[in-house]
Amino acid sequence: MANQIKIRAKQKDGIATVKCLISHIMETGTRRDSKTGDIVPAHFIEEVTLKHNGKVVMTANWGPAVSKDPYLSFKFKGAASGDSVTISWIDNKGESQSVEDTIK
Amino acid sequence: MKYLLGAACVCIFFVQTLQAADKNMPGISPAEDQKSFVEYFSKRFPSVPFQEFGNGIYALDEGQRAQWEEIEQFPPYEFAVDAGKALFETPFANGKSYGSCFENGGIGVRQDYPYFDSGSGQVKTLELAINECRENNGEKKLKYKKGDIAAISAYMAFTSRGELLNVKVPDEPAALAAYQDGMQFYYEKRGQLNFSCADCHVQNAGQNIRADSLSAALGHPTHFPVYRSKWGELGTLHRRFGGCNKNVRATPLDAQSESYRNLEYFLSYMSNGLEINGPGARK
Amino acid sequence: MKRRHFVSLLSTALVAMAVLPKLAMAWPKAFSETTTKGVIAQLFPGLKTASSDLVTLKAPAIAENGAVVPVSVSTELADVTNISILVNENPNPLAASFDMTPASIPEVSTRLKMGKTTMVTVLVAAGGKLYSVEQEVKVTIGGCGG
Amino acid sequence: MINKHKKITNNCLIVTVFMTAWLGLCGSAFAQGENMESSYKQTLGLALQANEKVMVLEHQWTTVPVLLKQAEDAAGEKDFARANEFAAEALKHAELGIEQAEQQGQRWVNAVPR
Repeated sequence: MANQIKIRAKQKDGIATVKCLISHIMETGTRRDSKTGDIVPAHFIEEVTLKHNGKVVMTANWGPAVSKDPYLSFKFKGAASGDSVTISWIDNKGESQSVEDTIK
Repeated sequence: MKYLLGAACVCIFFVQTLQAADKNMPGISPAEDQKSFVEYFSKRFPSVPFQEFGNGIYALDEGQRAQWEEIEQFPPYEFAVDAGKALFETPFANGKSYGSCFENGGIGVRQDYPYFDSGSGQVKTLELAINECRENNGEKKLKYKKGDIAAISAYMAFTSRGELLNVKVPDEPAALAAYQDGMQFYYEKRGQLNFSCADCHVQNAGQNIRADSLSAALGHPTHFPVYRSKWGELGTLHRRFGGCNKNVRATPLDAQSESYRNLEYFLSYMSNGLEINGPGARK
Repeated sequence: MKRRHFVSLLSTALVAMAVLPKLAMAWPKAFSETTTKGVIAQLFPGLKTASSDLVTLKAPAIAENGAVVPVSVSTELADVTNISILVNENPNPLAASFDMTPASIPEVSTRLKMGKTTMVTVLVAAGGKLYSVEQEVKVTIGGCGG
Repeated sequence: MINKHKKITNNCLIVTVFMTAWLGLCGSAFAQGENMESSYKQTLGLALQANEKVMVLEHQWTTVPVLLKQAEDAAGEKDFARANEFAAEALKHAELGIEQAEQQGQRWVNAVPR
């Protein structure tokens, strides 16, 4: 399945709660293929950035210990309904993705 | 003459079924079986409300429930539901789509599966119906355990959430025979470990098997297909049947084999009245 | 003017990251460390950890599957600049490290892999100091399937 | 008196058993090779037959295909004594599966909650 990001962002009293789910294999690089016995190369998200109206509010660095199809929930101040939130990630192979959504 | 022969066949079949049943029990009564089945679990777990059984082990174990609720905040099967919707709505080469094969365009119909198809004399599961739909429209069959078929099934279940499972066993010999065949499969010990499905999920539901806890049979089919953390992806009920069989060291049967379809038929009938809550997230 | 300068720097950095992901080196070395001590030394050189009642770690006592363990961290500490989560028994303990900004509310939830029964350590950097809490998560093997 | 008699009988038995075993050992040592191969083939035939039956009954144990594979591998290395052991084990597990199927065909009803 193609890599995807799903975002749910809502705000209450100016405090935004952003939940996101990223479709990513998060391969540790230590697992062996059950059929060939070869080590499956590491492939995981290294950095996730959360932006509010274009401004970075949080940067996360991840290792391969974050579960497959990673989940992240985060909160920040100064949000209003209709504001934009952007989640972007870059993985160790240099692949990246970015998705924008509006706060409800 | 043809009719006579047909009727004779049916009669013989009927008598055979009755004889088989006679040897063991007073008669086949799915309704009574279900009543005893539900009573058994409500006595075993008096504090668990009926609808909760659809949540499997999470109805019985608080610690695991908390983790499951955390995962349900944003469950990993959502990607599969989206993918399933896209597949479901994409027309076949002939211009038709899945919706044309199902009642109500395939939306909110999960609760009526599996059903007994008198015409073919077989139990039809949702996955079987999906593939028949493809074949009737000139498309290739999909593999039954995971991937596209699980995604389509997940989307169809998702549109049926909250509907009550409503599996019917018509009062005809072949349907009763299929039901009883599934029932026998459920209670028969198999594999080198000599365990039946029921040994774990009826008699020992809520107990631990090594470090793992056993869910109750009641409610098992309501939440499939499931995204299992162990699989890291979505899988169908028959994939899970195979896994359970393997666990007791019995060779799994093919997904959608007659025996597994009959098993699903029995198991689903036992859970009648529970809400469809698929797709689910499980460990 | 100052702000603008900062923004342009930031965008340059972003462009560099996009074009040359290898050069970005945004991924801290701490992820390669094999001990919690090593991680702390890399991430917060010179800081000593103090345990704190103001940091809350929510993780299951028994993980139902080590591949997906929900973990939440929140704190009432002020001026939080970083929250890091370590799974002590993993080959590389550092699992995730969240850099906060003044707009952040120090509250994160994620799901982590744990290879075996382990202590989970949370580090919170706030106001130039380092706080930590720990909790054990039991990771058992699966059912009959092992 | 009676006891003594018994003892003698026992001794006789033991001697006979030893003799037979010894003769058997010598025999197998002499006849090894072709004899072993043919008895392996015979056992394998029986195991495959029983396996077919247990598969029809849908009661095959996962151990059977593994043992059959091990038997064939050993035979491939011309180790027919080992091959025969694996085939015999496969036969046993297939037969137990058949017995399980037949027994459970009757007993399953007792497990149904009433």
